[in-house]
This record gives sequence, C-alpha cells and structure tokens, in this order.
Amino acid sequence: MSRVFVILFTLFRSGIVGLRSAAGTALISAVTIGIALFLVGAFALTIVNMEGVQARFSQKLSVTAYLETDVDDEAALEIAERVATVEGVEQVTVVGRDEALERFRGMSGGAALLEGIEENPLPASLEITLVNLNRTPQGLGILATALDGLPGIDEVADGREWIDGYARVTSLVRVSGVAIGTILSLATLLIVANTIRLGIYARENELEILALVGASRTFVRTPFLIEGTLQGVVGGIWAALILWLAYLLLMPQLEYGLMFLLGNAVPRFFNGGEIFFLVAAGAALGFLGSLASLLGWRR
Amino acid sequence: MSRVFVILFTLFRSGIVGLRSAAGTALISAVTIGIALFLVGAFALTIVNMEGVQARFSQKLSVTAYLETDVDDEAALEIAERVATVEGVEQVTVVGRDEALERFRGMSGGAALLEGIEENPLPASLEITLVNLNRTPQGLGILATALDGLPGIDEVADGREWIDGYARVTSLVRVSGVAIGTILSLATLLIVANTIRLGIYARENELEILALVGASRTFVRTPFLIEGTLQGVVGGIWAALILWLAYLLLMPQLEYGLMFLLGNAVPRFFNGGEIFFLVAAGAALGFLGSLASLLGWRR
Amino acid sequence: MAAGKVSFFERRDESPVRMYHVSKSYIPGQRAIDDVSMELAKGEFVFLTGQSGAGKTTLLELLFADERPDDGQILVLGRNIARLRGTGIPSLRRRVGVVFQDFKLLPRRSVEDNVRIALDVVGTPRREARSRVFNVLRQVGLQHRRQHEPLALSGGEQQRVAIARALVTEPEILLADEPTGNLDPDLSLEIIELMLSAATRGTTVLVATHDISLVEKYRRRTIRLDGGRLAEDTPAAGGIG
Amino acid sequence: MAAGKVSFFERRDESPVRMYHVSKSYIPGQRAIDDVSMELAKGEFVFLTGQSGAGKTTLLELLFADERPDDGQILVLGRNIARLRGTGIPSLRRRVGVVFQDFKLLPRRSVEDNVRIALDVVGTPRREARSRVFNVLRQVGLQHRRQHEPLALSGGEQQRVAIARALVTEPEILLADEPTGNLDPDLSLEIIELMLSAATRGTTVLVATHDISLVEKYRRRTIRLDGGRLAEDTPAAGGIG
Ligand SMILES: Nc1ncnc2c1ncn2[C@@H]1O[C@H](COP(=O)(O)OP(=O)(O)OP(=O)(O)O)[C@@H](O)[C@H]1O
Ligand SMILES: Nc1ncnc2c1ncn2[C@@H]1O[C@H](COP(=O)(O)OP(=O)(O)OP(=O)(O)O)[C@@H](O)[C@H]1O
Ligand SMILES: [Mg+2]
Ligand SMILES: [Mg+2]
Repeated sequence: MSRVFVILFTLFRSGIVGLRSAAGTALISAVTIGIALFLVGAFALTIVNMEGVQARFSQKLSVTAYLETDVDDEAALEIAERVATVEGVEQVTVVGRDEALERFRGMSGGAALLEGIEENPLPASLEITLVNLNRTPQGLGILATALDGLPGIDEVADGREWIDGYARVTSLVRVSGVAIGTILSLATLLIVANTIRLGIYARENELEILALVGASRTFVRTPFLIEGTLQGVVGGIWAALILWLAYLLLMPQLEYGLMFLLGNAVPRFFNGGEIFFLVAAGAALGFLGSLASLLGWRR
Repeated sequence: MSRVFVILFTLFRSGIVGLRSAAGTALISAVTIGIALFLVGAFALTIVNMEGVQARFSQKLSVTAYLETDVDDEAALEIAERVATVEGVEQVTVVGRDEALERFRGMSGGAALLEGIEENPLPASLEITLVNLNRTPQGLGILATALDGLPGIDEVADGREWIDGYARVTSLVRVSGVAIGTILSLATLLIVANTIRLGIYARENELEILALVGASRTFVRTPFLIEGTLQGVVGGIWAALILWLAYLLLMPQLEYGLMFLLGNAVPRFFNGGEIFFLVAAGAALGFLGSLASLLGWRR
Repeated sequence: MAAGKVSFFERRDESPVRMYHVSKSYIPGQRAIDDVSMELAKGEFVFLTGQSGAGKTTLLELLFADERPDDGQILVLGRNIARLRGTGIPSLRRRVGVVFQDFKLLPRRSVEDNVRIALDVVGTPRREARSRVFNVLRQVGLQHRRQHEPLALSGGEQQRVAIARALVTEPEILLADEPTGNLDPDLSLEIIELMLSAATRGTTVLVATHDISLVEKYRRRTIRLDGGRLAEDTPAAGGIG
Repeated sequence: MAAGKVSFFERRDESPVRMYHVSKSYIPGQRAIDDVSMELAKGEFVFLTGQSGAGKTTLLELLFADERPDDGQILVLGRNIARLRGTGIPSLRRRVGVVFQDFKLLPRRSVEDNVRIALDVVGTPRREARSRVFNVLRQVGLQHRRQHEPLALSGGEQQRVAIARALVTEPEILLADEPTGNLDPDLSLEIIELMLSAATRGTTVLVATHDISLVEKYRRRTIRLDGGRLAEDTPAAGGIG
C-alpha cells in the first residue's frame, strides 16, 4: 500500500519536475493549447450570442389571415378562437377593422386615399404565430391550407418568401455552425496533439532512459500525462483570459452593430460554468494529446 | 566563388536531409501549419463570398421622395432631373402615378379600398439611390434635408431605420472581420512559430554540434530556414487541398441558405492566384517561424 | 498488476545468468554475437573483454532484454528473455543494475535525482531512498556535487553517477559497460573494489572493459569475445569470487 | 563576409597555443582552471593528464572558445580568445580539430556525413571531400560502416568517427579529449600513431588522457593538472615532436 502511495507521489512529483525542467517546451505547449482553445472559445461565444438573434428573428415570424369584409370584430374573435385550436398555432392576435384603418392611415399616401371615403373599407385580420417546431415553410404551408378552408377567412398571407428566407438563414447558421465547430475542434485536437508530441520528441531519450532503468510503462508515461493535463489547464485559463480581454476590447466596437441584430438582448460573456467547461476542455485536450503522443511512441 | 556555391549546395542539401532525418517532427510541423492555414483560408473564403452579400444589400438602399399629388408625370421627370444633380445621388427612378396605383392594387386590401374611387389619389414618387460613399445614415440625412427644400416634393421617406440597420450590419461585418482576421493570423503565426521552435528544441544538440565543429551562424541556420520554408509550403498545399475538399463537401449543404444571402451571386472557391497566395503565406509563415525560433536560440 | 506479490519460482542453486548457443545479428549475415554459451554463478565477478566491435555491449544488452536474441536461450534470474512480455521486462530490469557505456543520465535532473530514479521505480520510501542515495554518492566520491545537473560534470564524474545509479538498488546482477573508460587509474581501482564488494554481498557482476591493466591486476574470471564468438574463458586465478 | 580573404597576421615563429595565467570557475570560488600558463610549439605532441575533474576538458574548451576565461590571456593561432566576436569563433574552430569526450556525433546522419560535416563548413568541393572522408575512415578502420548512423555503432566505433571528423580537415591544432577511452589497447596505439603522424605534418596535438600505459610508452611532453593547477610539465624524453 505505502509502496503504491510512494510511487504515486513520485509520479506526480516527476510531472511537476518535468514541467519545470523542460520549461521552454512546456510553456510553448501551454501557449499553443491556449491559442487553439481561444479560437474554439471565440466561436462558441459567437454561437451563444447568435441564439439571441435567432430567437428574435423567429419571433417576428407570423401568418396573417385577412377576414372577409363583412366580419365584425366579435365574429373575428370567434374565428380567432377556432384558429387557436389548429395544431402548431402558438398565439392568435386579432387586428380589428378600426386598428386596420389606423395602421393604413399611417402609411404614406394612405391618408390621401381615405379622404373621399365614409365607411371603413378594410377587413379585420388575424396575426398567427406558430410554435417553435412548426416555424418551417412546410409547417406554414400546412397551416395556410388548414386556414383556407375556414368560413369567414378571405385570404391568407403566409409570407412564404419571408419564411423561406428564415428557413434558409437558419439552416445556413446551423450547418455552418456545426461545420465550423467540428473543423475547429478537430484542428484544435490535432494542433494540441502535435504540439505535445513535439514536446515529447524533444525528450524522447528521457523516456528511453527511464525504460532502461526498469520503469514500467505507467511509471514512464504518467508524468507526461500529468504534465500534458497541467499544460492543458494552463492553456484553458490563458484562453479564458484572452477571450475576456478581447471581449472587453472589442465589445465597444461591435456593440453598435450587435444591438441591431440582438435587439434588446445584451451581448454576454461566458458564465462561470462555461469558463469551467473551457478549462476542463483544455485539461481533456492536454490529457488526450499526451495520451495520443505516448501511444504513438514506440517503446 | 566555387566555394560559395559548394556551401550553398551543402546548405540546401542539409535542409532536405534534415527534413528526411527528422521526418516525424517535420511532418508534424507541416500538418500543424496546414491546419492553421486552413483556418485562415476558410475565414478568407467566407469574407470573399461575403462581399457579394454586402453588394446586394447596399443595392437595395434607396430614398423615396413622394411628390405632391398635383405633380404629373412630366413635371415629375423634371424634378427628377433636378434631384439627379444633387451631390451623392447615383440614380433617380420616377414611379409615375399610374404605376403607383398599380402597385397599390397589388397590396392586400388595396383593391377593396379603391372600389369607390374614380380618380387616382396617389402621388408620383422618386426612388433615389446613392453613390457607394454616401450610403451612410449621415449621407442619407443630408440628402433628405436637401430634397425637403425642393418645390414639388411633399415628403421624403428616407427609411432611416433601414439605413441605420444597414450601417450597423456593415460596421459589424467590417469590425469583426478585421478582428477575427487579425486574431486568426496572429494565432496562426504563434502556433507555427511554436511548432517550429519545438521541432528545433528536439534537435537543439544538432545545432550545438554544428557550432562546435566551426559552422558559422549562417551555416547552422540556413538549413533550418529552408526546412521551415518547405514545411510551410507543404502546409499551404495541404491547407488548400483540405479547403477545397471541405468546399466540395459542404457546399451542397450550405447552398440552400447561401443562395438566399448571395442572391444570384454563385458561391466561389479561391482562384489560382489566391491559392498561390495561400501557399506563399505558408512559405512565409514557415520561414518567419523558423527565423523567430532561431533568433530565440541562445548560441 | 500484482508485481512484487507474484514471483517466478527459482531454484536456489541455479545460476542467475545462463546463455545457450545465443546468436544475434543487427545486419543480416553479420553476427554481433555468434553462438555464445556461458553461465555466471551467484556472487561471481567476471570481466568481459574483446576488441572494439567484438560484441561486448550487445551481450550485455541481451542480458537486460534491450535486444532480443535471434537464436538460442537466455535465462536471467530464471526468466527466459525471449519470452518476456508486458511488465516482464521492467520487472526484470529492476533486479539488474546497468552502467551504460554512454552513461544515459537524464540531462535536466540533478545528480541526486538521477541516482534516485532507480529507487523510485521500485517504490523505495522517500527517507530510505535519500540516505541510500547519499551513501552511494559518497562511495563514488560525488556527494558534494549532488545538486548539479549532469552537463555540469566532467566526463569521469558523469560516469560515476551512472555507476552510483546501478549500485544503489543493490541489484542481483550488475552489468557494467566500460565503467572506467573515463576514470584515472586510482579511481578505476576504487570503482572496481566497489563492484567486488557488491559481488561478495551476492551480486553477480559482469564488467566489460578493455583496460588490461585492471584485468591483469585482479585475475578474475575473464571472458573474451572476438568478432561475436566466445574466444576465451579464463577462470579466476584465486578462488571463486 | 570576406572570411578566407582576410586573415590575421601571424608571426611564423609564434607558438600556435599560448596561455598566460588563465583561470576559470564555473561555480564562484571553485576554480576549474587555476592560474595556468603554457605554450605549445607548432607540430608538438603533448599529453594532458590529471585525475577526474582536474580540469582537462575545461582547458581544451578554453582553447577552442567553447568557454571563456575569467582571467588571463589565451592566444590560439594568434587570436586572443577573450576578444573573439561574431564570425571569429567559427573561423577559429575551422582551423582546430576537436575529439570530444562524449563524441558529439549527429545522431541521424550517416558516419560519412558526420565526418564530412567538418569539410562542409569550410566549403571543400564535393569530390575532394568524398575521397578525404573515405581515406580518413579507412585510417580509423571504419570504411565498411560509413553508411550507418552513429546509434548503430559500438562505443569504440563512435569514438573513432569522432576522431576521423577531427582529423579530416588536417587542422593546425588537434585537441583530443580521452580519445582512447573506449578503445582496446591495440586500437589505442593505432590512433595515437595517427595523431603522431599528424604532428609530424605540422599539427600541434594536445591529448587529454588518463591512460598511463600510453603516456609511459610514448614519453612525450606531458602536462599534468591537479585541481585546476598545472602540477607538472614533463618534457619529451626523446627529441622535439
Ligand atoms: N543497432 C545496431 N545496428 C547495427 N549494427 C550494430 C548495432 N549495434 C551494434 N552494432 C554492431 O555490432 C557489433 C558489436 O557491437 P558492440 O556494441 O556489441 O561492440 P562492443 O564490443 O561493445 O565494442 P566497443 O568496445 O567499441 O564498445 C559492432 O560491429 C557494431 O557496429
Ligand atoms: N558547466 C559546468 N558547470 C559547473 N561545473 C563544471 C562545469 N563543467 C565542469 N565543471 C566542473 O569543473 C571541474 C573540471 O571539469 P573538467 O570537465 O574540466 O574535468 P576533467 O579533467 O575533464 O575530468 P574527467 O577526466 O573526469 O573528464 C569538475 O569538477 C567539474 O565538475
Ligand atoms: Mg561497447
Ligand atoms: Mg573531461
């Protein structure tokens, strides 16, 4: 038992001593891991904030159903209640005939047009929003068909063009998000593994000497794994720090444009849990990187 | 003379031999440079294609000036010609009263509104686009003020909201483009320098031995510079290849969304010159990376 | 694993080192070791001589499983070298001390750490390790340099660190490859005496050397290799030992 | 630069190696070389002896500007070591052949390349280099191993590659640090003969060694260091050289 403890202690000590003794190499590895994680982190931060844009974008998405001109506001309310039961509908807002007139008056040239008219010629309409799941061209198409059959509904403006655009942008963001994320993570993993392997190349003869004096594979490798993990942790902390600095420095420049895209949503930095995750990712990268390098090592 | 030639030949040969003899290290450096350049390249490709989006976006930007209702089409044309002389105006399109009526009829509820009316109540209007330089909120504000004073003009809809949005998005793209580009390039440079330096650490005693047998600084360093440059070239070619593969694989997934953003503009890959530039950037990175590493080396 | 708990059955009277018709070539057709058979008894002290390139280092490498034989049988501490797998090699090496011809010291660790590493791999408690390291460094005359890194030592000092590392575990077998190649005659004698006293405590010692003055002075059993073949096996002039 | 075109003025009769009251300490207060003065004549062959840690390697390192003296003057081939700057050090080293105690061979280059590197740095044409490398490898008995990497060589073979590299340029000064530490007596003699013949061709040779049988056999001028101080300077028993 005590022997195992002694060996464990020795291994950990070796990891630290190794770090100190190969300070140059270790520092460079840590910096490289930091840079790679910084890139991944910056991307993640963008994605996190993009969610706000998407949410706002999809809130705007609605179908307008124009009712027949002879439907009065009460009848409109009844129809609205029926529409609300249709599957996929989130909310139905009734725009009464008076409100329609008001809105029309606000449009340029509208007031002039209304000059010669006594009675309100505008129909009431329903603004229908969909549950998140159905905010697709297909979902809207289905809804439009369902509405078209209802009595009292004159015309459905399902804004397919708008919807199509939304669907396209969403798919673009999703696909390129996954693609960039995957590529960036893979690149990071490769860069980190390469960096650590180069560090080990520089100390290959140490590994060999240890093996020659009777050290087991575990004894030889554990310090390098510990070292790699520590480098990863340092890299992760680095990355979080630089990211934060970049966030502080760049936000004033970007705020002007972002406020437009994000609407009222305020751009935000990672929270504590996410920072911890970044550092943990660094540790995992460092560990896996050294493991991969050591597995590739021939002894 | 021949002595210099012999030495040059020897140096180049050493570069190649060094590459072969430290194949593992060299390969890893080349792969890392490749990955880093791939990231920069992917970003550059995005920017190149973004230009299409911006161009389309800004074409849509225009000011509408509604003329007074009693101005007929001929008079409108005259006013248009006067407006065209205002500084910053690119083009003026006259929308005649008949056309306005036609457009209005197309709007939902419009037809119903026009039912009881004999005479066309709609005014003619001018659609004014600006030269590129003036497509800013300021530019538009100035134009609006200038137009307001002209006789025959009733109301100017300068779409400030739209313009403001445009300006914000443009500035966001520009600032984040510069920021990401700078960060990515710096990160790449650092990663490459680090990688090459680690490669040199692994062979530090070779440098030392060469110095001890009387090799000059140039003799010791040139092979490493050549090696680094070659690694950079290989990395650049690597990057171009993977980028091209990624482009081929991802385009079908992204096309749907991109077509919406790019309009008629077709997404494109780098042309020959740009690929050459990527490889040249790799070479430069490799060269500078080794130079930086060697300058850091103490002998 | 259960290393330390499980051990190989060894007959007490069996020689710790036995080779039967062993051959080894690095380059096909060129035998570095050619049909060598020999046995070393427990506590025996043996010189291994031969010209440069005769195969001395190769023979030692075969004994601590750094190289594998092409042919023949090698039994070290009862284990068949050719059949060692997994943890077998490290656990054998922990019972064999080796002084390498090129020292093989860890460049960025202190002298002390370099010696202690041999104790670390067997899990010797810290305090015990400390005193054993100090003692062995004193025996090779380097206690005052224990904080330095190998690169700050002279050639002979480095060689003595390598010797200290091999001795500190009090191994069952000690293999020393030209351990006095960088030492002056006085120091060489001291080092040989150290190894002799290890032998009297039961360690089987095999010293590869080209220093005939040493071989002639001690007149121990001497095995001479020539082009990989066992050319001569001269028994000790005095008793066993 | 104009290296090769510009050379330092040297008086023909001046000794190529001169040291005056030279001291050097690595650790403050501990002098590795302590107030050493000496001169070596052109074509002279000198042994440098002393115990392990006496300062032999340090003395040689001072002579080819790998270490700088703390005190005193060192003039090698007419140049003041302490004042060498920039290209001065490499261009001096190209005129001095060194056999390092730890060989310092490039690990991933062939034996041939390792030897040729010394000619490459002076820009010897390819064909001439080839034949000179072949000749010197034959002299040290390694022509058949010229395609191998150092790690595939025995200790003594590696040492001979190091010797070949130092000899191949026919340097004006040859510094050899324990060049026979890994060689058997016969080979040691051959190597010393090689160095002696270089001396008769005008090379000043300084050989650090602890092999008294060699020193006693040749009875050349012998400088003995003790704790960094020059303890003895025994002139050659025969004539000069
Ligand atoms: N890894 C290798 N690959 C190829 N040949 C090798 C290798 N190791 C050793 N040899 C060759 O095998 C022969 C025996 O080498 P070994 O190192 O055993 O000699 P040695 O007796 O120790 O010589 P020395 O006294 O010079 O150290 C030599 O000719 C050597 O060149
Ligand atoms: N870089 C260094 N830092 C500190 N001390 C050193 C350094 N190099 C040498 N020394 C010390 O200086 C003294 C002289 O060393 P040197 O290498 O010159 O001895 P030597 O005569 O060559 O010995 P050997 O025969 O063992 O090779 C030794 O005590 C050594 O430990
Ligand atoms: Mg050997
Ligand atoms: Mg020495």
